[in-house]
Amino acid sequence: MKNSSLSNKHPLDELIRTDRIPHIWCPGCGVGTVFSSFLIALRESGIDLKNTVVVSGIGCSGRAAGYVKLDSFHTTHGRAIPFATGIKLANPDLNVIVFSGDGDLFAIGGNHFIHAARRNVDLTVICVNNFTYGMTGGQAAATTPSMAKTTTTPKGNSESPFNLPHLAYASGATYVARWTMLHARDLTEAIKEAILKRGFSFIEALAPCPTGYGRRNKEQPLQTLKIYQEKAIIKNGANPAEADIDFNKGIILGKFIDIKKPTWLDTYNSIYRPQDNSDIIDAA
Amino acid sequence: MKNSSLSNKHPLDELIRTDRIPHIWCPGCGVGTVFSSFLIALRESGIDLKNTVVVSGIGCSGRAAGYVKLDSFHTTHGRAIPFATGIKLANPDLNVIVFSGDGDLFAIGGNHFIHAARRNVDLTVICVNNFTYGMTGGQAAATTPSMAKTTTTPKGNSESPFNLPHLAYASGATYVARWTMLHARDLTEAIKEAILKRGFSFIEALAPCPTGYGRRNKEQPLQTLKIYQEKAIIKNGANPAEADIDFNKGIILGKFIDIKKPTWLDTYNSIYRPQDNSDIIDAA
Amino acid sequence: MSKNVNTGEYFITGDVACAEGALAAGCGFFGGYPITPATEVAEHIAARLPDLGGVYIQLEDEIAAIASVLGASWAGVKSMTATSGPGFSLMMENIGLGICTETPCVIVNIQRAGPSTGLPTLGAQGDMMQARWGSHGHYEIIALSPSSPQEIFYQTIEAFNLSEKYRLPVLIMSDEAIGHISERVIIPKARDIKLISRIKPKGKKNYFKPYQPEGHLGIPPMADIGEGYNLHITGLTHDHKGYPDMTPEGQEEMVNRLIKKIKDNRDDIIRTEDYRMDDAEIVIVSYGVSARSSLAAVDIARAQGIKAGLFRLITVWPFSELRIKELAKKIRGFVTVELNLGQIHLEVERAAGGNAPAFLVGHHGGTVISPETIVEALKNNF
Amino acid sequence: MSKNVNTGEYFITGDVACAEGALAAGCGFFGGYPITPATEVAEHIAARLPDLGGVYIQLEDEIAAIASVLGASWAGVKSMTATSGPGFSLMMENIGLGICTETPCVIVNIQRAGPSTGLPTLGAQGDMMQARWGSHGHYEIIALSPSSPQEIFYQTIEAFNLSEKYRLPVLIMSDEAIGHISERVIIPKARDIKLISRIKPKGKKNYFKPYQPEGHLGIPPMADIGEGYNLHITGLTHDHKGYPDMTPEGQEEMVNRLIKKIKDNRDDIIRTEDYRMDDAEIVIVSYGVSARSSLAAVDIARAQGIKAGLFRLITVWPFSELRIKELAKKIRGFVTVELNLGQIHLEVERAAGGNAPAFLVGHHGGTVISPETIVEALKNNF
Amino acid sequence: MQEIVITGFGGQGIVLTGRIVAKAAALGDRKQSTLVQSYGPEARGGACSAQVIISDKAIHYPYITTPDILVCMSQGAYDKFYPTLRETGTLIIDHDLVKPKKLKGHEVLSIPATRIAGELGKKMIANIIMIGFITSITGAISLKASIGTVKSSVPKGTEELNISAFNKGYEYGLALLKGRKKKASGYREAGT
Amino acid sequence: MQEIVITGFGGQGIVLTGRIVAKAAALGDRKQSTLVQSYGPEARGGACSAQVIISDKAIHYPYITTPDILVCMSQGAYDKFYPTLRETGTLIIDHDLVKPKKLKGHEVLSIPATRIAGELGKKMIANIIMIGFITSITGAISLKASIGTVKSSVPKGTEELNISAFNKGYEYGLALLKGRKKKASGYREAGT
Amino acid sequence: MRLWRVPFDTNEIEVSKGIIHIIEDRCKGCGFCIEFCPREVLEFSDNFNIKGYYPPKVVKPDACVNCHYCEIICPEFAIYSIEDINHAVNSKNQKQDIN
Amino acid sequence: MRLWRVPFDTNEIEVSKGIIHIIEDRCKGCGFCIEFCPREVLEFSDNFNIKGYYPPKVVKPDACVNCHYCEIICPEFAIYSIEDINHAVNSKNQKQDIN
Ligand SMILES: Cc1ncc(C[n+]2csc(CCOP(=O)(O)OP(=O)(O)O)c2C)c(N)n1
Ligand SMILES: Cc1ncc(C[n+]2csc(CCOP(=O)(O)OP(=O)(O)O)c2C)c(N)n1
Ligand code: SF4
Ligand code: SF4
Ligand code: SF4
Ligand code: SF4
Ligand code: SF4
Ligand code: SF4
Ligand SMILES: [Mg+2]
Ligand SMILES: [Mg+2]
Repeated sequence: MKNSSLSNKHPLDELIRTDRIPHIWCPGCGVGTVFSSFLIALRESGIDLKNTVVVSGIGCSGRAAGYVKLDSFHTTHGRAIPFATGIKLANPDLNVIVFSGDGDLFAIGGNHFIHAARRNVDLTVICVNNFTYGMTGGQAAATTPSMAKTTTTPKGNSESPFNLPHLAYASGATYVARWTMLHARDLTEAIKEAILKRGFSFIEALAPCPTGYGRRNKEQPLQTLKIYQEKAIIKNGANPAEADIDFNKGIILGKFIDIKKPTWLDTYNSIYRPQDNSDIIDAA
Repeated sequence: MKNSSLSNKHPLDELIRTDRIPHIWCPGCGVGTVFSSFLIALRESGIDLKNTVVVSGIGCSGRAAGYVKLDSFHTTHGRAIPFATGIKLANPDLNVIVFSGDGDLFAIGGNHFIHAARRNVDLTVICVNNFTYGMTGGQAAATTPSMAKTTTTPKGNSESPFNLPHLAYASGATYVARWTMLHARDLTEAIKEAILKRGFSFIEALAPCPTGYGRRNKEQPLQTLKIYQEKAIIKNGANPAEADIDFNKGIILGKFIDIKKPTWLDTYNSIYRPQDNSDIIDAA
Repeated sequence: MSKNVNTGEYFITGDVACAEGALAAGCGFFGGYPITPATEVAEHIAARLPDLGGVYIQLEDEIAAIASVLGASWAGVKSMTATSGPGFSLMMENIGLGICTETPCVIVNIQRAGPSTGLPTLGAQGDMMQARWGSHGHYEIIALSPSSPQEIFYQTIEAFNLSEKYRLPVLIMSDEAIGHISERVIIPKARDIKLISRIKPKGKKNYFKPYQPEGHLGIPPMADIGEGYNLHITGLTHDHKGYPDMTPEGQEEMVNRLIKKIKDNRDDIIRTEDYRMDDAEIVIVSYGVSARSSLAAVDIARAQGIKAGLFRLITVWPFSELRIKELAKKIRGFVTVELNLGQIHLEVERAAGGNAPAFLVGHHGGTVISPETIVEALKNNF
Repeated sequence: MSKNVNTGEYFITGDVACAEGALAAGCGFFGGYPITPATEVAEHIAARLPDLGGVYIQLEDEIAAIASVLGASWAGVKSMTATSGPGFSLMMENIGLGICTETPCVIVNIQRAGPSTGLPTLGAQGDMMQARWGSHGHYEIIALSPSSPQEIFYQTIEAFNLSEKYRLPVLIMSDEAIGHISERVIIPKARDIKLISRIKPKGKKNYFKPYQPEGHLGIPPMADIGEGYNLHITGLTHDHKGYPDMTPEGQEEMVNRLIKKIKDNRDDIIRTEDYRMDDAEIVIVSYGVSARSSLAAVDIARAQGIKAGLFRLITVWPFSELRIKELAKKIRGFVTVELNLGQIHLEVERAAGGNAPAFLVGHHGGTVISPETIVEALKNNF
Repeated sequence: MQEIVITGFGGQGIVLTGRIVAKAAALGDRKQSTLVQSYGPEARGGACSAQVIISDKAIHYPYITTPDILVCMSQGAYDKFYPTLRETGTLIIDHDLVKPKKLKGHEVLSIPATRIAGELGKKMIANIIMIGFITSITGAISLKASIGTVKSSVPKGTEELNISAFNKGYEYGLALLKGRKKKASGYREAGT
Repeated sequence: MQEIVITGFGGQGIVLTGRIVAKAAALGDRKQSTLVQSYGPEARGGACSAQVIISDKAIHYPYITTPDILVCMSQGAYDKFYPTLRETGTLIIDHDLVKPKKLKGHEVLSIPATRIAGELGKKMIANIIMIGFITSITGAISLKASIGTVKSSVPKGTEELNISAFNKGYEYGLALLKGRKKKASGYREAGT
Repeated sequence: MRLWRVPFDTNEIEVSKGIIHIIEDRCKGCGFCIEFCPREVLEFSDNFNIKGYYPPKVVKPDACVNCHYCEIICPEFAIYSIEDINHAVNSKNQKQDIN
Repeated sequence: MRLWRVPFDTNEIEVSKGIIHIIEDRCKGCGFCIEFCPREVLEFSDNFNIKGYYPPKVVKPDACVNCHYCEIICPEFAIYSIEDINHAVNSKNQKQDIN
């Protein structure tokens, strides 16, 4: 059988802590796919990986930091962004990427997100939105669709979810995109763009959590992916205010925002040490 | 002199803890004016004041809770909104109003704001935006204009401020308006509307802080008011995304958002105890 | 109301029993945020509370959770939250607000092994000193520690009662082992459960001082929002009116009151249990899951001729200082058994005051101390 | 680098001296959030740091502030924050992360009177036990307490040195009085300031274990981000590789290491000062601003024929247990003087172990204890 | 006192199995019982176990180091837990999922629970079959308590299916016991 | 040791006054000195005071209960602090802002500092005038140290104005002293 | 002190006449009422109050149109107007008054 | 199991030929690769791996166009394709292959 073979070494292995594989993600979980897209994007971006650091909060998605073979930090719940901000401002040569979950980044961590976006700290934030708190067993999150069943909303979620791209935009993010893990190629491209973007960039990656979310809402992982496929409406440049996720009408995907703005450090340097940094400011 | 007289009793005295007057606000501070507008709005709204409660966080603006002669709470820095949420959900008959500062509501308290807006908890949030942390002596806030001087940005603020109405809108607020304290009548009207509004309503009231902010930026209080007068552009219904505050080009004021949406409790009741609450849901 | 009380016999976990206790106590508001191993308390309440007319809301974080609980309490509703170490740490500032404003509520900490994220699914008793000292400033607190699902059911009721009676946040310092063990729990009839509610003010509304101590316990009656008292409540140092009083004298008056109401009423607050203590020469001091192992150890030790007894702390804070002082004078020594490296042990040692030696059987957490380990320690030290 | 050190003579507040100490220590990152009475530390740093190539950033809250400080430290930069009670409470969870991940940094608490918002502009020493126990789980900490602007300058340098040497967040537990008093401060020449930096790893990058203890102190060398070590750092219980190890054994190994590195090196860490202790029969134990009053009290008492001495804690945590134990055997008694209602006093009492009585001169906060009050207490108790 | 450890991997319903056994003892047989569960280091999947103690007296320490009865529903679990089984203990396995190794003289009581469940059309029901088997084989809980607890513990509408699964397991156990007795007496005969 | 309390309301530069006095003593006269300040309960405005201790020996307890020198720049401050002044103490007031009441035998040393400042065209400078006055009247700090510290403590470009204000206060003090001496000697003369 | 003079509240004037009441000792002298009265009714007084501030005084009593603007904008609850029922004016009179 | 069959990645196909490599013991049997391979190259294998999951097996080796989609979507780093340099195909061949 010359066109297939068993193997021991995957092309991404150089970027993975293989001594920690298998990872904890459940069969059918989408986090692994987003993570895989992220690793490919990292590789393809051509950035200096020695100077690249991945920061996660707490959650299933937040475990990503433990599997990527780069400098990587698994911090406290919700605090990946300020931790990453400290890293970036202390050593601007580093590429700083936050990889975490929707609960981590937008429930407990929401304030840090909007402030980092406002400041335009040069971070790339990748949010795996699985619509729930996977790690703790599937409670309602700030992203859980209305009426969805979770362990804390046994008859359905009475709240409405955030529109994350809209929030990111209103807060000042300079790059905002949304894809599903099924759109792995677009997602990879978007992550690559975001990594190379100078400024605060945000990518929302929709992904199934069969264990915490799918099970209670009668969705097998492959069914979820089917919904992603059938309901996806790709609308690059869409107004984030209109980029809702509606599993019946449609899930708007695409790159919504990509603007130029000096980063926090650019402005800080230009005001507080104009002599030293003229070149950096130009680059903004 | 029949057309003027000295007096001891002000028409708002019934709403004020006169035993705590004079209040701590500096001469020329705008908080007192916003507070006065708020009291007039309270009175004019016709709501049952016995069932009305005012919740503040910490800050000069947050001292308002200590002067209004209603049930009133001066909580911890940033936590007025969740405290108020607890009150409202525990006793839905109460009118719950949050009166606090920009630092309190949008720096440390930003996450609570966006989540309460998302949930559409039936609260009225009045934010005195004086562009700084007045209480602690005038540090840069999340609302401080770029390049403004503060004690922590001695050469100018290197960050950009939030556009609060945009943030409120992106988070799900059902009523959003911005006025200055100089536009005291519009402000009063807006607060009245917001109080009567069923749903999460937000009012940003611009006000001078001569001690913390004006002094360092060479603005006497009356000069600040003059800027408010000259640069005001009233644009009801403006897109919040475009409602920037630009002290050179213009300060967009007006009512930006006024939409109908069931409140948190409406939806909770309709899902979790549909029998009991049909009337409440109708009212939404 | 009796719908609140799920009278009957169950085989349930400590977390679920805690939730049932809360409901039986009349809890009408739960502000939650999920965290292992406390999540099941919230989940059970979320399912049950709406039918009872109450509200479960999951907040954006633990800070919002505790803040909402304080607000709900002032709205006249018995309120609670449940968390574990990381969330407990985040609540510290607002626990202080609850103390300072004398707000009744219940905070459950199902302890897991720390520090930091530690071992989320494995238990410990490492937050005991944090329970006492975790918020800034000097204050007193009440903390209970249950040793079984049946007990957490009752203690949750007791915690509500104490919080309403003494007007402060009361802590249930449980642990993963008790939170997750399943055992038979008997829920009695509603009429057999004694509930206490805050004392309501009498007299003229206009002259009401929300912090004027009253009665033999010295607790101010509590008016709720909407009752017409025009309350002003602040976390600043305040006088009896509730108004800020920014003087050392005001500070002294207020802090004294907060401390005295607990210290002076220790006898009413503290609950402990003696096991084979009558002729005990070696006294094990323990609480929570460790007290179960200790109890087993006492039996084993006795069987081997060692005169051991167990002094079990049901109320951990305030600490049973006087009893330890008394015991110290007549016994050979103490052994504190706890799932940390010596926290309550410090208090035992201090209270023993050199009159009897105090040893520790501690552990880093992530497991439960076995009776054999304890017996071993008894033998080695005495 | 010498631009960092503002060599010269100044008349400045403790807050400003603290900031100058930090700069002299090579602090390159300050993550701040304003709070009375610590704000001036941030304000001074904000003005000075950019010129020195560092970054001052004001975060959205104290949680973000401490998180950013931890991140910056891993980026290889000496980092700090400064706050007071309410902010300190909020930092607790992430102080635990710093402990667990062994991240060097300095946290300054200019204490004000609590609990809760309390008296924002008035001082106290009410957060001393919180400093020790405020984060969940069991751990050890280092906390210093300066008694003057000159001393806070040096202690801030010392705090950075200790944090780099022992790899943990080091606390400066000062108070409003010291933060706001102005006195002469002499800033020495840069070459006269001894700085310590984290030990860097040697050997192959691929096999580096970030938590493998090394050297006689048992501290793992620290690689910074970007040095090619592919670090993985987590607040979960972890092994020497830094990988999660979710077992009681992993827990024991890790927690033991965190605790032993402090306990075993107490002699190197603890700094104290004796004043007229040689023949002292009554020993005052104090720290911070209270130690100033105590020193004055010793002089007054001596003048009245009372053989008093002052044992001043410069390092408050770890506590000078052994010294107190020793002293207890030969003196008439202890008096702890502190601006709270007995926190370090508990430790004194415990360590005295009944060999000498221990009394407290405490206060609710909002002022400073006067020497006369202390002398009075000496007379009344002895 | 009986100390029972039930093991397998996440998703097999191990904890529910333990819960039903312990609950049957406590509420049905009116004994004392405790249930504690533990998961492996991973959030989910991986090894998983339930520890049940049944006793006539109060149970203080609810953890089991050397079980009287060990039920293994996966090879990993067997490998990990078998060494802890008492010398006098009872070993129960799922016939198809576990290949007993390094036996220290224990008789292997095996039932193809998962295969039978597959035949009943619902793989997920293997644990109920196992409960039936445990009930008949060990006698740790009474038939009445066990069957009653199964009934009240499964989702409404699935009672019938579950009871028939239970019965399959129970009868398989009875048959095995019979065979064993025969065998045992046979051996004895041979021996004498 | 000299214990000086300077009082007034927020905005008068009370703390700066204290700072200059204390700093002059510490860095100019090379003595020991401490400065602590306190504000009233309000965030700003209201009563405000600076406590300065100057000594040849180390100062441990930097708080003053009974000052040797009390400077009052507002009536409220006078009312609050005058009762604390030592019997042997020196009372200094702004002539127009304070009307001394209930005097317990202290001589009132007054200067219309605010008025003079107004004449100099800058009301804010009254405190510098007061420093000059304190310097000459009390001798707590040397002229050289005081004037040097004023110079280094005021904004660049305003040195001249401030020094002339200082001088006004200083000379006013000298004149007063002279008058007092005369008066004193006059009395003595009369007495003998 | 006076910075500009565009009657800020012109389009909101109620056509009636007011009597101004001033609680002098509450005033902190910010000048808001003086500056923004659409009718220039107020000026700073010459005497300071117990707090040391200069409160407003009424200099053109007849010009007051009872618009309450001074009342709303005052941060100190120190000034308010009450309709002078004896001097009802209609809009015509009002206009003449101003000119 | 198969739910639908719209080649999801059709418009992204690289026109080359791939050899599929499977690290069987890493697979958790989610079926993503099988379901979304645009060429139906894969099927579930009949044997489970050490973890008890059924990994994919290659059933149409010649159809693989080396698009790497299976590689990106696999959450377990368990499958990847490598260009078969000996079997370069052009787009025409490719299309015929499919039909
Ligand atoms: C302070 C704190 N609160 C709560 C938790 C418990 N916790 C761990 S992960 C998590 C939710 C994670 O959700 P998300 O970020 O969406 O990640 P997912 O697991 O869904 O990938 C929570 C609440 C915690 N670890 N720390
Ligand atoms: C947890 C905590 N951090 C910091 C502070 C200090 N603090 C008090 S008020 C304040 C800022 C208030 O700013 P804002 O809300 O804008 O009110 P303003 O004073 O400007 O009206 C701060 C930082 C505090 N009280 N608590
Ligand atoms: S619980 Fe959900 S998010 Fe977590 S690993 Fe499993 S499927 Fe993925
Ligand atoms: S400091 Fe600013 S906000 Fe505070 S009272 Fe003064 S002027 Fe108003
Ligand atoms: S009411 Fe006040 S603002 Fe209006 S005209 Fe009269 S004085 Fe002027
Ligand atoms: S607005 Fe009020 S405080 Fe200001 S000057 Fe007028 S009366 Fe005085
Ligand atoms: S590379 Fe993978 S997905 Fe693409 S055709 Fe080949 S087997 Fe299918
Ligand atoms: S995508 Fe990966 S884990 Fe899923 S079935 Fe294919 S090879 Fe296995
Ligand atoms: Mg999630
Ligand atoms: Mg503000």
